[in-house]
Amino acid sequence: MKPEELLELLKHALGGLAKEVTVRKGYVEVLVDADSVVPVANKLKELGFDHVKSVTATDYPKESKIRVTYHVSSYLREDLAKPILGLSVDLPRDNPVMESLTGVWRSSEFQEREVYEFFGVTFRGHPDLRPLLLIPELAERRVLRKDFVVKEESIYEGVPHRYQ
Amino acid sequence: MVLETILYLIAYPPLWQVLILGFVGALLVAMVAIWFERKAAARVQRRIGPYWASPRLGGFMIIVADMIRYVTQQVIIPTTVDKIAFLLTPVAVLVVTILPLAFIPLSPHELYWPVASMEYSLLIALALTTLPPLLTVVLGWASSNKFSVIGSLRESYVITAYELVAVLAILAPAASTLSFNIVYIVEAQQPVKWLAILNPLAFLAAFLAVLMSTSAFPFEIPESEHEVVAGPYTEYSGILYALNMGGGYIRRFIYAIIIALVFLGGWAPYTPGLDPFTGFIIPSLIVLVKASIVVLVMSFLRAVYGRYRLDQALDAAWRLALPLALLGLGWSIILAYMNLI
Amino acid sequence: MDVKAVDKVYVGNINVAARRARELLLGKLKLGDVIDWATTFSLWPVHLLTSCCGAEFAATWSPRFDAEQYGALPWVAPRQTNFIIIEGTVTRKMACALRITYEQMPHPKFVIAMGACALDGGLFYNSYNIVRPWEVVPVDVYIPGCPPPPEAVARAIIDLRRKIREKKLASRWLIEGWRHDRDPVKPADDVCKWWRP
Amino acid sequence: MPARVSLKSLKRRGGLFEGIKSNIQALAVGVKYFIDPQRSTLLYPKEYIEHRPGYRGFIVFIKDKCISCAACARICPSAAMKMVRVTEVDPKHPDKPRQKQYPVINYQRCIFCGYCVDICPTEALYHTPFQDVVYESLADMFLTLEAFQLEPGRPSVSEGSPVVYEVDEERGLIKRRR
Repeated sequence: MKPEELLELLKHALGGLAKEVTVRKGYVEVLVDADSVVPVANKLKELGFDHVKSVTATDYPKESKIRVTYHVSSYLREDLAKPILGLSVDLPRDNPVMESLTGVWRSSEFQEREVYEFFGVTFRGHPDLRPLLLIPELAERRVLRKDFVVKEESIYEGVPHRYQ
Repeated sequence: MVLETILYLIAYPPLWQVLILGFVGALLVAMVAIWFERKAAARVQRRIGPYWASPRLGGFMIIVADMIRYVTQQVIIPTTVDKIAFLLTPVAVLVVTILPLAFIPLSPHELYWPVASMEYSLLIALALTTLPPLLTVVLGWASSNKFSVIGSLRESYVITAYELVAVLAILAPAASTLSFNIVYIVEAQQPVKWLAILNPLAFLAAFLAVLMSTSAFPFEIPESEHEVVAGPYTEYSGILYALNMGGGYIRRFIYAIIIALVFLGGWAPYTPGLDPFTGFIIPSLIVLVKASIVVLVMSFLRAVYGRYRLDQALDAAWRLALPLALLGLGWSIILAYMNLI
Repeated sequence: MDVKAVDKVYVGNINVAARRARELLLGKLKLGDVIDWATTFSLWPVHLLTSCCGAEFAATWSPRFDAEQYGALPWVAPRQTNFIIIEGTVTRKMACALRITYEQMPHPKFVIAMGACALDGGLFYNSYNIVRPWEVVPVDVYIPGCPPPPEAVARAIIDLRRKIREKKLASRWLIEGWRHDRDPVKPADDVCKWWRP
Repeated sequence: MPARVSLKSLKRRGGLFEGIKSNIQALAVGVKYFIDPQRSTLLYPKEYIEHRPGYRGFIVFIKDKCISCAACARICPSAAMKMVRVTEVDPKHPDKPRQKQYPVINYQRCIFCGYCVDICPTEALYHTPFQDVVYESLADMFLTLEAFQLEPGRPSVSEGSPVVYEVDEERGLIKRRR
C-alpha cells in the first residue's frame, strides 16, 4: 500500500477524531489531541495496526510543547507494514500528561517508561511507571530535554598539571 | 582379631585397585578427556586450542594449571546455603561415582579380582551408577539458588528419561548370554563375537543413554550455560566445583568401562594367562584402552553437535532411545534363542 | 595457657597450625611459583558484555586470534572464574552489576578494562550516565582503542600473565589473605545506592 | 476488521531416514575437519600481523612541522587532544622567549578515528600501523609532548615475526609469513 492510499484510508476511517493527517516523504503522520488519543489508537488497531515499533518524544522549548510520537506497524497485514505511520500528540511542556496506550498496544509499555524518564511525560493508566534505564535521581533531571546542559571541555582545559 | 580384620581390610586387593584405578587412573582419564574435548573442538573449528603452557605436549599442561588454580582458589560459601549438605555432597558424589569400580572385574581370575566369580556383578555395578545423579539433585537443592534448583529439576527429568534406557540397553547382553556375570559375558564374546557388532541397536541406545545421563556435550542440559547459569553447580567455587566437574568425567569413564566390557568384548581377542602379567595387567590395559576410546569418541561429539533443548532431549529419550533399547533387548533375546552367542 | 604456648602447634591452636603450614608450603617449597604459573595459564574471563567491545572480545576467541591458546576460556558464571574483562561503556546501572559480578568471584581475581569507554568515557566523556570503571573495581591492565583490536586483547592477557608472575599476585593472596593494592575506590553502597532487591 | 492472531503448526522435517542421514553428514564434516583442520590461527606472541599502510594505529607528532593551529584539538570528537603552552627560545633571538602551543594526546579517550591526522594542514601527525600496546597505569596513557613525538614501543616486534593475511579462493583466509 502506498502512503497516499494509506492517507485516504486513514482520513476515511478516523473522520473528525484526528486533528491533522499529513503525508511527507513517505511518512504518514496522524496528529491528535491529548483527549482523543485512545479512541484513535483503538481505530488504528481495528484497521490492523497491531504493535508499536517505537515511542519517542521531541522537545520544542520555543513553542513550549512536547510531541510524543508512536510509530505503529503491523505484523499480520504486509501491505500495512510497508509505509511508516506516526501517531503524534502535542502536550504542554510544563505539565505533560497523557493517557497511556498500554491498554491498546501492550508493546508500548517499556518505551513509555523510557519517555517518562527522559522527558518527564506522565502516562495515566500505565501499569508500572518507573525509570527504566537511568538511576532514579538522574531520571528526575529529565536529561533529554533541551534545557539540560551537557558540559563541554575546551581544548586547553583538562590537561592535569602532573602531565604538563 | 580386630587387628587382623583391619589388616585384611587394608590389604584387600579390590580396595587397592579401586583406589589406584578409581582415583589416579580415573583422574588421568578425566584430564585427558577434558584436554581432548577442548583440543578436538578447536581442531574442528580451525583453531589451535590450548597451546602456550606446553607447546610440545599440545597444551596438556593447561588442564593441570586449571586444576591447580581450582585447588588453590578461594572457596565461597554463601550464607543462604545448607552448609553441611553444600560441603559434603561434592565429596559424596565423587565417592559414590567411584564405587561401581569395586564390582567391575577387569580380568577373569579370582586371584586378582575377587568379584570375578560373583554372579549379578553387572546388575550391582549398574545399580550403583544410577546413584550420583540423585546426589546432583541434592547439590542443587543445598545451594538454595533458583538457577541451581532449576538445574536440579532438569537433572531429575533427565534421570527419569535416560537411566531406564541405559539400564535396559546395558542389560541386553545379559539377556543374550543368560548371565549377569561380567566375566561370563566377556568370555562369551571371545574372540570377535562382540555384541556391538551382533547387536548394534542396543549398543547405540546404550551410547546415547550414557551421553545423556552423564550430561555429555550434545545433551548438556542440567548445566546449560545460556539458560541456567551453571545449573546445579552455580554456587560452587574452587575445589568444590573441581570435584563436581571431575565427577562427571569419571562417571562417564566408568560407564565406558562397562560398555567396553559388555559390548566391545572386554579383553576379547586376547586370552588371559595365569601369571600377574598376562592374567592381570594386559587384560586390564586392553579394557582401559577400549574404554578410553569410547570416552574420547564421546568427547569428540562436542565439536559436532549443538546442545539440545530439554524438550527435544526428552522427546528423543521417550520416542527414539527407549524403543531402540527395547528393540535391542528383543534382538538379544533372539540371539540367545538362536544360539548365536 | 601461658603466652609462649600460644605460638606452639602442639597446644592445639588451629590458626597457628594453619599459618605454619602455609609458611612451610609457600615459603620453602616454592609452591607459590607453581600457583602463580597455574593461575597465569588459567585465566577464565567472565562474559560481562556492556557495549560494542563485545564484538572484538568475540573476535579474540574466534579461529583467527584464538585466545584459548593462552588457556583463557570464556565462562558464564562468576563463581568458577577468576578474571573479568570490562567490555566497554559502564553506565550507572551497569556499574552496580559490574561490582556485584566482581564481588561474586573468588580470590585471586583480576580485571582488564577494554576500550576508551572503560578508561575515561571515550566519546561519552561528558555524559551524565557514565561511570569510570576504575572507580568501581580495581583494574590491572588498560587497553586503549575504540574498540581495541583482538591482538591488543591478546597482548593484555600476556601482559597480565607477566604481571602475575613478576609480582606473585596469586600466591601473595594465599599468604596475605587480601591484596592491599586492590582496594576499590568507591564503597559498594555508593555504587549500588539506587538498587533495592 | 480487528487483527486476529492465528497459530501455525510446523510440520516435522523429514523422517527417521532423514534424521539418520543428517547426523551422519554432520559427523562426517566433523571428522573431515578433525583430520585436516586448515587452520589460520595467529600464534600471537611468536607472530604478529603486519598491517598495511593506512591502518589507523597510534598517532605520532612531528614538532617541526606543527604550526600551532589547534585544528586537531578542535576536531577531536572525544576531546582527547589538548593544547599545551610551551615557552620556546628562538636561537636567532635568544632574549625574546616565545609562547607556543603544541598538541598532546590522551590515550584514555582517543578513539583512533584519525580526524586529527586528516585535518592537519602540514601533515604534522601520522598513524603508526599498529595498536597492540597496553598500559598498566592511567598516568602512562596521557602522553607528554616528548613522548608524543616518539613512536610507542611495540613489544610484539621484539618477540615475534611478521605475518600477513590473504584471502584464498578455495581455502578462505590464509596466513602467510613474510
